[in-house]
Amino acid sequence: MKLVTAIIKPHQLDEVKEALEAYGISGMTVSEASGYGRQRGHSEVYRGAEYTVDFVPKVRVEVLVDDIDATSVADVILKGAQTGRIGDGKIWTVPVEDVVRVRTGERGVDAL
Amino acid sequence: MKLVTAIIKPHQLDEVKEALEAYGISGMTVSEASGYGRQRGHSEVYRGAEYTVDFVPKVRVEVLVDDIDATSVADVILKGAQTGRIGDGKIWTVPVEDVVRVRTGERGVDAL
Amino acid sequence: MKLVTAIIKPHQLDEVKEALEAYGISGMTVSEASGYGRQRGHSEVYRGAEYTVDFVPKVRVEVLVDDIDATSVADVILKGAQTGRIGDGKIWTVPVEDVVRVRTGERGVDAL
Amino acid sequence: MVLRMSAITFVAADVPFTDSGNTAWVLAAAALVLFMTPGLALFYGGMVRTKSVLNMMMMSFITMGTVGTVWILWGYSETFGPDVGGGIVGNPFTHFGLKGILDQIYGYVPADAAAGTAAAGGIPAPAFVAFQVVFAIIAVALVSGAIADRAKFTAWTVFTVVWATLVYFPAAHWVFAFSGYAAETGGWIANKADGLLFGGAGAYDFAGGTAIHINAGAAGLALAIVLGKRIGFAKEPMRPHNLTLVMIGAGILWFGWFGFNAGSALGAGTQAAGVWVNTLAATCTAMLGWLIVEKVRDGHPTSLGAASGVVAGLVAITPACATVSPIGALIVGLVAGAGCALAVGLKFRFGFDDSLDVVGVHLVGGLIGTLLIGLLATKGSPTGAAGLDVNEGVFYGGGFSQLGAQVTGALTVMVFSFVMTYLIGLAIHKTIGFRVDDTQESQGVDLSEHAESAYDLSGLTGGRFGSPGAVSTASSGKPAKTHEGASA
Amino acid sequence: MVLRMSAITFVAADVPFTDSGNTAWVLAAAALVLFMTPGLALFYGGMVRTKSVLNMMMMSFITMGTVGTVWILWGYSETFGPDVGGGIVGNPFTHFGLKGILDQIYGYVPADAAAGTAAAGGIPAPAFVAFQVVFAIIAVALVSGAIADRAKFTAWTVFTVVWATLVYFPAAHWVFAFSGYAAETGGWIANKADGLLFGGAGAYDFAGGTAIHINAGAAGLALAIVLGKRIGFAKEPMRPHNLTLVMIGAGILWFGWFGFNAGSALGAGTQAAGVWVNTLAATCTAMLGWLIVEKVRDGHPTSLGAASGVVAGLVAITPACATVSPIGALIVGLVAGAGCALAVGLKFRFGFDDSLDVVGVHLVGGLIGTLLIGLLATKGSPTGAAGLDVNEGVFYGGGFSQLGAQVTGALTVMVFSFVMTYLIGLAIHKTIGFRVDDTQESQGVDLSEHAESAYDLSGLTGGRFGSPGAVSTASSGKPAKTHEGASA
Amino acid sequence: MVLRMSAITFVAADVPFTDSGNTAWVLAAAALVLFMTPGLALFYGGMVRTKSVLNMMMMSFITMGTVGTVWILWGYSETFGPDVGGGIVGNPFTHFGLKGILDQIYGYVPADAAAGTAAAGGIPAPAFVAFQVVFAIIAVALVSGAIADRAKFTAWTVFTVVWATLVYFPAAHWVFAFSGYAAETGGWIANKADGLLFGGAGAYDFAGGTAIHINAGAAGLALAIVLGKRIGFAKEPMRPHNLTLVMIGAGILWFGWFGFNAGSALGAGTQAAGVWVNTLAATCTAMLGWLIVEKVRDGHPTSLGAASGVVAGLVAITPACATVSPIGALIVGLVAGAGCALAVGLKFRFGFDDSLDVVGVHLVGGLIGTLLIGLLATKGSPTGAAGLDVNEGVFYGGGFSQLGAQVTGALTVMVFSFVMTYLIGLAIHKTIGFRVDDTQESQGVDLSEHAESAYDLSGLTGGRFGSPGAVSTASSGKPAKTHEGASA
Ligand SMILES: Nc1ncnc2c1ncn2[C@@H]1O[C@H](COP(=O)(O)OP(=O)(O)O)[C@@H](O)[C@H]1O
Ligand SMILES: Nc1ncnc2c1ncn2[C@@H]1O[C@H](COP(=O)(O)OP(=O)(O)O)[C@@H](O)[C@H]1O
Ligand SMILES: Nc1ncnc2c1ncn2[C@@H]1O[C@H](COP(=O)(O)OP(=O)(O)O)[C@@H](O)[C@H]1O
Repeated sequence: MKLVTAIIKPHQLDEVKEALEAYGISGMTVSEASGYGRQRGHSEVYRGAEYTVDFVPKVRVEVLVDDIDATSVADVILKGAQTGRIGDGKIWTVPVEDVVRVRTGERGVDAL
Repeated sequence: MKLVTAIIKPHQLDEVKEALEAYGISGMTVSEASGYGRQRGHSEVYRGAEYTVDFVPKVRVEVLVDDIDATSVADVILKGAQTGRIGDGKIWTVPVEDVVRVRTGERGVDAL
Repeated sequence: MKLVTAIIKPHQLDEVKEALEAYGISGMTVSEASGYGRQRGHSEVYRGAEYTVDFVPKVRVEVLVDDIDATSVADVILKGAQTGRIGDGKIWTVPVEDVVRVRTGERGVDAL
Repeated sequence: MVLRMSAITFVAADVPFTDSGNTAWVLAAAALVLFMTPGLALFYGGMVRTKSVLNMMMMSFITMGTVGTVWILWGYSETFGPDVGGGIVGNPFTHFGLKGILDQIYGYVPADAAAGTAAAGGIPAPAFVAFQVVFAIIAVALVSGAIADRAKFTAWTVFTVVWATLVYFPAAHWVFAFSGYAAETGGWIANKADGLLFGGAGAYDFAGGTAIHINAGAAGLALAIVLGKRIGFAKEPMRPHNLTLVMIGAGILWFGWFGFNAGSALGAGTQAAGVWVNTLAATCTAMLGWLIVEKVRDGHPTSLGAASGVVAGLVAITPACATVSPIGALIVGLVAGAGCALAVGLKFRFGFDDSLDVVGVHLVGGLIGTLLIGLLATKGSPTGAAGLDVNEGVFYGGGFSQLGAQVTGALTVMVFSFVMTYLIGLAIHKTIGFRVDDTQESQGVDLSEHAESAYDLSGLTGGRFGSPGAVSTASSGKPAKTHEGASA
Repeated sequence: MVLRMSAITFVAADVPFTDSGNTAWVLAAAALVLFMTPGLALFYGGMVRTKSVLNMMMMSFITMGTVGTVWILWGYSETFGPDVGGGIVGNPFTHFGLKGILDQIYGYVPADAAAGTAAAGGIPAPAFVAFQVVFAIIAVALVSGAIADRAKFTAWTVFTVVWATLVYFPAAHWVFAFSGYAAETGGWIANKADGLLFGGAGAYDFAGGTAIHINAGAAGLALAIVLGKRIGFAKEPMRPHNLTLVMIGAGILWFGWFGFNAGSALGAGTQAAGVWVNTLAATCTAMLGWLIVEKVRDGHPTSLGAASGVVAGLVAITPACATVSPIGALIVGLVAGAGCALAVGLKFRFGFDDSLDVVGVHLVGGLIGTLLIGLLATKGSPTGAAGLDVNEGVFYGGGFSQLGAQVTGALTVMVFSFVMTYLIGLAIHKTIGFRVDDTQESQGVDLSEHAESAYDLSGLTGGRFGSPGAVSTASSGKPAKTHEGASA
Repeated sequence: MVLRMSAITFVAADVPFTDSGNTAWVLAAAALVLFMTPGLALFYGGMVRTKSVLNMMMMSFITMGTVGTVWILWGYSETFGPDVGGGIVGNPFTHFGLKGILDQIYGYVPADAAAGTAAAGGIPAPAFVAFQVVFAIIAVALVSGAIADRAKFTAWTVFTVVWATLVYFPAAHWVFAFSGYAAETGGWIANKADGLLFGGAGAYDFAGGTAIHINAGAAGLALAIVLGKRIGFAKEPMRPHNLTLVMIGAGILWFGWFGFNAGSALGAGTQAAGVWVNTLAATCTAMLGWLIVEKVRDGHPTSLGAASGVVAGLVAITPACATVSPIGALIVGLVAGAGCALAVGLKFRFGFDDSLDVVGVHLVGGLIGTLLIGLLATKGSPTGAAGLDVNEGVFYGGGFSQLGAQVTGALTVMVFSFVMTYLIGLAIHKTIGFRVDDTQESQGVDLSEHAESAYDLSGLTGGRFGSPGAVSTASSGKPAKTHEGASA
């Protein structure tokens, strides 16, 4: 099994979620993140003192998938997340040795 | 070494923590997450317009363990997190190539 | 490729970021976390009832790197994050099978 | 409470006239007291967990809606209408819908009255109605603190109407209805006269230590028992989710309370001014008293402690503000601050989940203030300074007569309120149910009772995760369940 | 609005004198109304998304700055100065900079006037100036709710000045300028006399249902159309980011509104007191009305609904508070609460993005209140109780004459406001642009317009991620762009 | 400050009488000013980082507790009691505990006094006590802004008592004690008479530009120097953690300030009303002034700038509100807004960490307002309109005499305050320590000083991570360290 992790623009989450569902993936875990990269942050000014905020709000999406789905899931996310503008983010895939569904204790592919 | 990651119900965090401690694990990292899966979200209504909140609050627990502990730690978490109701979450295990304790610079199993 | 993940003290983020930049890494993803370990939390008191807060605020830094950079990046983070006091955190490295840059669809090392 | 009057009234007239100064103060005071209930909503709302802050605030807000309506319909008449006998309760039908009082003036002095016996002068009756309705509202709203995090909103809504009618209006009649001010015969606790129950108690309660705070405190205890403890009480941490809200709420309460106490003089004169000062005095030392207890007992003075101390001091000085000296007020505050700081732990010892300490602050604080009058009442008080008689307390050589009156007033209201509230609470609980189910409680009453959540601060997309794309308007182009058309 | 006066004025004098009681109330009321605009800032601010809360609040705050300044320069004179003819508008130059009025006293009764015909007495002119400027400010600020999340701040700033001058001041003259009170000839809607446009309408609008709420509501609609919908309107969720702010805001608005309505009596007497009570009455039932609609339609009564109901009730009772009975006020509130709860959905049906429902609450609520006067006006009202004449409404057998006057007033203001605002909005939009670009809108107007973000609660290092080490003072030892030196 | 009086007093009497209208306004104004300190707590609290918001608010709250208590004990007497000689200070023992003043009436006109020389009439002494205590409280609380994020709470608590006694009460005596109003001889800055220090300055300071703002500003500077810079000052970002709190606070301050300034007329007449208008005028242009500086210098007008501009304008108009014209007030505001916006950068240049700009806003704003009186004082002001004499300023042809008086008052208070505060601060620092240690500062003073944290919004389980199961009540069934029993 694999864990596909994507760092995307918050605005694209909706599209990614729908794309994954369309593909047949119905489970995922999402969390807040901040990104640093080519996309620059912004400046804020308080009583004349300027603060540079380097990090940009991002969303992390994690999907556990069967080995054979890994590449296509990454592609599905790619399609949903792409806007073509700087800061679109990254997707990476990591090998997973074991998965358990907590409710039932099922293991492996059945647990997905 | 392995990294055991669990997505659990926030309410179970306490039990999971105690179970891990009882097992002898005394370090872990925890963060907020939102889950999407069989468990459904809820609806909110503001001035008559209804919003569906698809994601459900979850907690992510991460524990670095020695290879031989990986399965039993997953089991320990499983026991602490299980309520038997939909949305109990997932546990997965990923291989780790290197661990460093920042304070001392120790590496590998000593760093756990 | 590898994913280097570090759990560090929030106050050290700035130094870590600068150290990474100096080393030539210009992308990373950061998020909030809470840690549990040797470093103890604190107590709060509300109307005479005492609450123990076990978890300590931490920051998670994640950097995707080429295989050959993995160890040195961990070292760079180590140097930036180390204060020598309990609670400095952990760094671990996980193998990554695939990376995609969302904007361009580039894959592998080019996507870093 | 002593006869409320401004220091010296200098005009007597054959026709009732409005004293615009006294009226200006009463109108301003009424607005100040009205503001206290939103203040209470914040004070209480900040103390609960994120998942029930809206429900907590809504219990105060809906009380404004229901009790305000009921007051205009029958509450005013039940409280200040012609006594049905014995000083027990007013006739709720006489002034139903405020019938017949809109053009009345209260408290003027007919020209043939002896100069110098003047009463607080020239308040249009609706100003008095306004000032008293906001008392009724907050008295009921205070109770909600005892049942945080678990009450059914409709059950609470029903409770507010029933409790106001069966418990608050009678108690307010006993304590606030002065013979001759609005109706001829007033309540039996405030007055002393043949024909009143027990001949009347003649207790001093200037602004409502008994009718409001002991009453709400005892009711809170009863409801906390009826509803039972929250899941996880005394096991799980239930810390205040937003102390800045608590502090804003405390600030608003403090501000509004000057209307509450000094407005109770029903005029802008020496008595009102002295009451203002005493109200501040007690609050200051109560804050200090609470913080000293915390520093000694827990090691740290806290902001929740400061806010709580302020409220405890305000509660305790409420009955006493007109009949103690400024030094007396400093003492009342100190005792109340320290006493309530100690009292808020009782719930853990006795195992009742009075969630936001309505008992520890309002019942205990109300008792402290009401009873200390028996010791500290003096002619060197705002009432004495205004030239009115004061039956002095034990410490001023006045003997135990006033203390006896205070005990009578305090205990009667406490027992009456506890018993009645327990019965009303039980009746609601056994019929429509007063408590949400366990799942709803865990998930939070904001969601189950109001389909809302208080905060969405993430700033990602449209808000919290999961919101994206989730508005039900998405497919249809308009909100799925949205209302159809509008009137007018 | 009827002639504003306190119940009975008991002094007539050859020299103008100040009635300190009436003045005390007007000064307090003016402060209360001033407080409403920050309250509005919170009420509106809590309803938008995190990324535009500061901009939302700033639209209210800047209005205080610009309209307050302009009022003192020419606004007062344009509204209450000598009429230029027909009751259309005052002369903006006569009292430019408040020239010539600082020592005037309004509303006193010369000694030779017949006793009993007394008017609300003895208000120093600057107190009247104070009371009216805060009306002007909030009228303009209300409009901003229609264009949340997308307006250019400078464009809004320009708009406030132009709109106040071309729309609000004239409308306020029509409705609030009573012949003989400040200038000899007043506005054509409030008065009836030869020489006024159409002979004057003689409509009742005690505290501004037409000049303020219908005016702001119609203006909001026009601006919402000019600016167009937000990106994602009716598709993406745009839920309130902080309902505790909304509740604080509603509490402050409620509190301040007693100054708004009861202060409009310009004295502290029977009329003011009755208005106070009616204002509360309508708010209570409006909250209930809104919540009942929600319970029936959506399944849950919400806190946003309670807050909105309160505001809807306040809006509707504003014109009516002096001429309906307390029971009438309960009815006005109930109709307004339920009516506005239904009306806020209209924007989805008609597809205009009146973001915070200025139309649904202020236009609809203002119309409900203004028109219901035609049905419910009665001598059993605060005005009647104060001994003044009331032209009764349809339900009280008064026929349709007053209803006709109400319709005239309401429609004229509505049409005038919509047309004028549309033209002003368009002019600004075509020149400097009224809307930020799409990227700025997505990122949030707080950043693009103010270079700020509202919250930084993480508690990590210096705050939000990315802040660490990022202050531009880091290298140079002082903020890069910081100002140079100070004056004085 | 000129003699405070309402326009025309129409009653003279052989016995002192209460003017209920004037009293109503003073009581309301006192409540308004009291509300300012919680408002300040929010204004300051929102500006610091999450980890010290509670401590910031607590510094204001504890000041209410300590200074309120001390005022009643000896503060009133020290400020307004019989002068010990030269107009330097009152006798703190004469009215200890408010002894002997509860039934006094200030400012009435004996019947044999010449008509027309009437003073502001008929205020019960406790109303004056009430109005002045809230001034004392906020003056002290203002100072805390200079030492955000790092002060020991107990040290601050001690400081409030010592500073009030040694610095504020004397300065208030100089400026606020009018000969003949409460005691026979008043302070040397406000009055001019033989026997006063230097014969008296006769400076105008209507509501406390010198005694409050210059005083607090200079004290803030001294304390900032004593405590030293925060860790990371001018390197790490220290941005406001919650600007909505700042805006609420600014709104409350603005609202309350009408009590502060217009209440200082001690009556509800022409002077008070004119002061109200001037107070608004200056605030409006000060907001505009600050925002214009920001727009030009930084590119964006900010909400923090708007809030700061409002406060700067209020500070500057405080001394000047009664003696300048409305146009003059617009000018004072504009100068103050722009001037303070430039001045807040001084701390980076000179390297003192006046964390929340007490110097930049209160010292600079206070100086601007106090000195501009010397230029802008005119008979066309509220004081002139009330029929009282005004010594006109340079721009009105009055020459430099008033400017000289203003400079004397301003500089004396500034130097006195700086020196005294530096010594007091140092004494506390060297004994009990005024600053937390570095670890505590990094972790946040909320935790180290109060064992609390402000927010717990996550909504997960009982709150923040780590809380689950962590309540110390878990094992024992009751909170480990909880208090034992209660009193009463
Ligand atoms: N080396 C990296 N390791 C981890 N995350 C990265 C790395 N580089 C970029 N990211 C993440 O991807 C996001 C987008 O990267 P950025 O360089 O801004 O744009 P783009 O991917 O379009 O070139 C960043 O905000 C960050 O969260
Ligand atoms: N494929 C997946 N990848 C990542 N996380 C998942 C996946 N499926 C489920 N989850 C996580 O597990 C949680 C529980 O899953 P859910 O389907 O609701 O219940 P259950 O596991 O009991 O069947 C989800 O909220 C989500 O956080
Ligand atoms: N076994 C573990 N798995 C995951 N994270 C851990 C583990 N042990 C420690 N951590 C993380 O490292 C942080 C620091 O650990 P701690 O034991 O407090 O100090 P130190 O690393 O200096 O000995 C913890 O707060 C936690 O976030």
